[in-house]
Amino acid sequence: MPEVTYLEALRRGMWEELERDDRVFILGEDIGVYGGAFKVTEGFRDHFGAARIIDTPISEVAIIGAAAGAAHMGLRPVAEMQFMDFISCAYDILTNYVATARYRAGLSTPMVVRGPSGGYVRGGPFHSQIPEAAFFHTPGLKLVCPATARDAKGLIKAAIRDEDPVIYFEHKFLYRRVKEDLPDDEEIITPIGKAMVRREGQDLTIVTWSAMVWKSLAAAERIAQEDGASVEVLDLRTLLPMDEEAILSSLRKTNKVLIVHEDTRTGGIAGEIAARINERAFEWLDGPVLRVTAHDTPLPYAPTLEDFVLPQEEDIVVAARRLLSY
Amino acid sequence: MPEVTYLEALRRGMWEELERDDRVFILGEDIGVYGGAFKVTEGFRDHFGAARIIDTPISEVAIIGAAAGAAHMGLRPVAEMQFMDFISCAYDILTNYVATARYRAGLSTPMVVRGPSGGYVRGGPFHSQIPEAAFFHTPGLKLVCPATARDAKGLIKAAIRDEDPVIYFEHKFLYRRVKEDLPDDEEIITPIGKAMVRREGQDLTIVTWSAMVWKSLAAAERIAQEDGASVEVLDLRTLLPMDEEAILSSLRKTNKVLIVHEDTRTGGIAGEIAARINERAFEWLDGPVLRVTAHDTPLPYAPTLEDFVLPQEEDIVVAARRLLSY
Amino acid sequence: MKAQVVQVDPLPAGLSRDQILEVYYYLVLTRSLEERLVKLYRQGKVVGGLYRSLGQEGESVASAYALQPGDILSPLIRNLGSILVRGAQPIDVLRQYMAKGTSPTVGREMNVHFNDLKLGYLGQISHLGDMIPVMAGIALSFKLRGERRVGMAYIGDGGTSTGAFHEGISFAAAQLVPLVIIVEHNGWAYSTPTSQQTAVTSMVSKAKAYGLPAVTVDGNDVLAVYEAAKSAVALARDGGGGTMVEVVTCRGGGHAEHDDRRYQPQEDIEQCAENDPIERFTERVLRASWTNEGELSALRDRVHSELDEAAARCESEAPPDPDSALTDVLAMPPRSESLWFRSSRA
Amino acid sequence: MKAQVVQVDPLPAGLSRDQILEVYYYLVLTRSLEERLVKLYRQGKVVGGLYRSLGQEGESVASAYALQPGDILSPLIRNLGSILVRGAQPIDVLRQYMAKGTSPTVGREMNVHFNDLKLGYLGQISHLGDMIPVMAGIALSFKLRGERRVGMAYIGDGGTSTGAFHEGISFAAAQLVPLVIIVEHNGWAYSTPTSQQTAVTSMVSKAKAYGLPAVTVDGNDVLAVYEAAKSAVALARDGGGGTMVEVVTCRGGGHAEHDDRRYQPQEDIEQCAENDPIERFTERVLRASWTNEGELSALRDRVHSELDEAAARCESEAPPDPDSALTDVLAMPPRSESLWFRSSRA
Ligand SMILES: Cc1ncc(C[n+]2csc(CCOP(=O)(O)OP(=O)(O)O)c2C)c(N)n1
Ligand SMILES: Cc1ncc(C[n+]2csc(CCOP(=O)(O)OP(=O)(O)O)c2C)c(N)n1
Ligand SMILES: [Mg+2]
Ligand SMILES: [Mg+2]
Repeated sequence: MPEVTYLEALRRGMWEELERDDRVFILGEDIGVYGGAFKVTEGFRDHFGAARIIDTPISEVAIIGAAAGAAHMGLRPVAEMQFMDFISCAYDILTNYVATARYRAGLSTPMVVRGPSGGYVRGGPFHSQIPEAAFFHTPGLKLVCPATARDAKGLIKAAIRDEDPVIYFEHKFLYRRVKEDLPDDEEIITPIGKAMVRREGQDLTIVTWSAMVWKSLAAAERIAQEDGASVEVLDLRTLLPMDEEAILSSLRKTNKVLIVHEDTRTGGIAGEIAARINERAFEWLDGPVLRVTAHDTPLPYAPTLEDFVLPQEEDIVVAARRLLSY
Repeated sequence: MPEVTYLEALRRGMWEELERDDRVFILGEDIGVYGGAFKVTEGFRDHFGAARIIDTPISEVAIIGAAAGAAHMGLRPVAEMQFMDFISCAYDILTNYVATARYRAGLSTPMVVRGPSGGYVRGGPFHSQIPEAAFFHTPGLKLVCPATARDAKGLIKAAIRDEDPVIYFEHKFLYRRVKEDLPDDEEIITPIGKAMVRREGQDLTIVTWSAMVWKSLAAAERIAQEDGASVEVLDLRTLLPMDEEAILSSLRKTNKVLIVHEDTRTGGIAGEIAARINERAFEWLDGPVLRVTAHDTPLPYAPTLEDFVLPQEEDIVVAARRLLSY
Repeated sequence: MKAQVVQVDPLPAGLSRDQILEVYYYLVLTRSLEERLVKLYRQGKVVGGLYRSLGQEGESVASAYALQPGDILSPLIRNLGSILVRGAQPIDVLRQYMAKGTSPTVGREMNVHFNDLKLGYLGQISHLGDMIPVMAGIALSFKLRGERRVGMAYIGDGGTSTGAFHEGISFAAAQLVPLVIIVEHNGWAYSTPTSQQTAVTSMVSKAKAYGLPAVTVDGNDVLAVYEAAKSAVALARDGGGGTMVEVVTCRGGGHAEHDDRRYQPQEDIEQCAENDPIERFTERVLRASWTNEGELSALRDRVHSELDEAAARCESEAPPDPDSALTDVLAMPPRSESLWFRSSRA
Repeated sequence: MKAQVVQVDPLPAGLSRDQILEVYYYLVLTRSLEERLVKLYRQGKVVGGLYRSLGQEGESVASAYALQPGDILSPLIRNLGSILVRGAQPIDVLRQYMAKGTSPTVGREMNVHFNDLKLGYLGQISHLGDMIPVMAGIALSFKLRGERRVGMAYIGDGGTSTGAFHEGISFAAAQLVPLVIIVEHNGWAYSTPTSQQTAVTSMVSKAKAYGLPAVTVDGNDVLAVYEAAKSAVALARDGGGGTMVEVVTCRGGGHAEHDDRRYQPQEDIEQCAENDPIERFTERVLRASWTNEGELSALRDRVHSELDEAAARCESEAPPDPDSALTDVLAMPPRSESLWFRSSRA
């Protein structure tokens, strides 16, 4: 079985859906002849034609608005943001039009908005964002964030087939760094709304997603080696709707939860998870729900600064140890 | 001393700052001749002239971007959104440009974005929003949300004098419903970043802000009457930066916290407060941190639906009683 | 009685006599329905505000009348006439305004914010400009599927200042999709005159930025609007791409019923009153003898009895069930849970 | 040696000989600085990507050269020449690219994303279009204070598709603020040709939508760009409002150094190579005998020694202190706390 990168898995997932369902099409900036800034759609235009792989103007509002209109008419658009940082330009139409269309007016809007997000790549403040929190607060959207090559493929396929608008956050740091054996003959679909335990443990649960899954696994391994404690790592995979049951059942086993996310701290998604645990399982807690997150700053460019602002494996180890000491 | 409404207090606060400091000017849609959709700037244009009370095109990005540029040059713009629901159109420039200007480039951007927000007025999904959470997650912004006429005046004056960009959420339900005696001769400034105890209590702390302060006070009164329990009501007044000390010291007294906000639940600001309490004062908790919030839907138009989706006094009573029972 | 020779003009714009009567019917229906709403509003039976298309019924009805089954338009607040032409029922409009549980949005949205894609209209959201990109996408789907269908989107002079308008129309033009843009130039955006909205005096100059063909017509001349819209629609249907049609009109009332129009010059108000599209149309069809007063009054009677019935029925209907608020946030799950502090009371 | 009569053309566009030499200096400085950066990039000393203005140095330098002290411009990625003219120091550009602690943004931002409002330039953010409303606000402040200052903003052919561009330029035109917009029409937006970006072939047609005067010039003719910019700036300074100046140019390289330009037709690439603004300018000034090869090579030597020194100095400088990342998120408090799991280690 061939080793497939996260990026290649995403690519194949879209390719398969384009082959399977002729309602599916992709639109975005430089995705056609050029194959996209990260070559995610390399070769798509030659194979599927310019009518299904559409190069657009630099107009994020038009890209997402047009995707919504086409989705109302029964098509299955996949809108690419060249960098997810630019989705902010379409914040209004995504949160006010797309997210509310079914509720307000009974409209069906099956569409995917996807693109590269995340830091650790020296991209500076505007090519490193993982703009998950603002949309996490928007009823009517689904949010997915694969950490593995298998889920990169499985979640894009599930997102394209979903009846609801889905924002798919791919992590550009993982594009070529994460590999996995993926059988060509197997149809891989990752169900939206289901978390997955990446490492079993008894003493502490780390709730995390996207690139932080890998840092958490490394931290868990170190703690096993150095402290002999066993840490469970739960990969949420979907942020909205959130797999609350998976979080609670892991908590009932370990009685301690550490949430790790890459995005900034104040108003980040960890807060919601902490609140839900409080409401649903307060009596199961042997210690406070703790968070490891980025510092509350724009993401600076210089390596020394970016490394300082973003969460690192060592931070997770420090926080886990404090929680284990309860 | 004359009774002054929340709206009139806000109006006077801006008027005084325009008189005091000729760097201050206001721009927005229909604020000039018409005096604004809610008449907040009634009479301003006649007194201060069209150069300082500027009617703009329907261009929220331009309004906020232009305010930022003028602020860089030393002016003190106050940008009005006709309804705060429309601030979403300027989400990109506010979060990526305005909020990061000082951090990225050492630019000073003293500006205020203000406008009517909030529900309970049968405004439907796009004239009722209180879009606080998305900006709460943005480092570089300050967020204020007055509940009283005194703070409506004191916070707008403080916001205009602040060196940082401030978003000022006024609550349209309170505009004419809340009144207070405000001496004309007293200069009223409400410090940004300071919460205020609106009602002393021993058994439970309600952390809240804006219109929910009044529902919380009514609920606290009912609980005092019917249950003989004493509930403390803490009005945050500023959401960013948050007065964590005020929350923690009240908690250390009552050992129980209920957070009440009008905005939708998932990803709402209550989550952050719950997380901080966990981190800083877990051992002080005699019960879970609970939340009363709106349901996770767009805000519907019909009175029966709006009343169902939004938090009501009775909800606060029910939640407080559950927490008191711990 | 003195005998006289009746001089009948040739029928205009390829319209039949029946069609002319049908246009008249929709003009009267639009205005009468709004007059009902004003009554209900004054009686406090309308939830929230009331927005009228007084003086703009002509361009709304005439532009929509140029469409065919399968086409889709997106109205704005002043395009009640457009959706009535597409088949929206007056009683549903009343239900929307009165927030009834029987309304097309089950009480979730207001006034003309509702849709029927089969009949061919898509309700807008309040955020001005956003419907242009959405309609560009609907027109794109027509193009991608090779369907001979057309989209039509309305935008006000003020709405053309939004970034969403720009991105949507620019995208539509670059993709050559069949989308006709009707710019309603009524001289005002709420209290803001066009002169403060933009440095251009004519909206068609905006079309130049997108390489779109554009025409300006007297928006209160029903037949002129119909002809302009009809050829724009034909061009789009034949794969020629979109057109901007600027209808120069005037707002017969305030921005909404609560607006006292203090900012509007008196002559502006008077000129508009003297330039009523329905009166002009009536006068024209009678002068040309395409119909007669008897037929017209019969149509007016029909409208009023239809509205009497609709209003009576609507008023007796119930508001939506509170907890219906929890359905259809998503397709899956179809229903959200009620928050615990509620359930514990239910 | 054969004697010959030297024929000296009259000096162009009110420029003095010294100014012509100064323009040449900035042209050479811009190109040479970027060539240094390419070397450093290949040596892995540049953090992140490298974007060049190759082929567009002429329009950048010439447009900025039309400004005066007190004026403010906002550059894009291809306007290195513009900020050098405004007084930005080459070493600061190197520091930005190498993310040094000594850089104007203390390592927080990249390349030309930095400002000096005293010298008169405001660094952009990546989100295209956003600087137009911001510059409209800066120009508005000039107007409100009655200062005779001018703003200048650059936008690419692709950037004109953004809603922010539309709202900003429309607002600036409606308010008649002194803002000159330079549209750099280089035919490409990354891999997207103008033909897919918009249905218009010339950017000046976009100005019509805003009632702005507009002119198109050969962007690789330094003196033509200077003259066009100069009169636009003069008009703005005299209260006549903004102008759009379309500079028709070409991108001498890929979108960035990593871009293999596979999508670009070969003749397109060759034509651009043959249309080098610096070569054309050099040829012109020599032919007119405004200067001579000796003076020019002296200037080139000066540039290279300045850059040798700057590069040597910059390379030896340190990166920013990690915890300097926590200052200046807000004016008050001036420093944010380090998160507990860090402090506990410090
Ligand atoms: C993005 C946005 N900003 C502000 C508003 C508030 N608003 C509603 S209608 C209106 C005026 C619209 O004027 P115009 O587009 O000319 O339409 P008209 O009312 O004249 O038919 C404004 C400012 C809005 N709905 N959307
Ligand atoms: C809002 C936004 N969307 C997408 C991008 C990604 N992007 C960066 S440069 C670029 C192409 C710009 O083309 P143009 O404006 O013509 O400038 P040029 O590169 O030709 O100088 C794109 C799409 C961006 N920076 N901002
Ligand atoms: Mg108008
Ligand atoms: Mg270009």
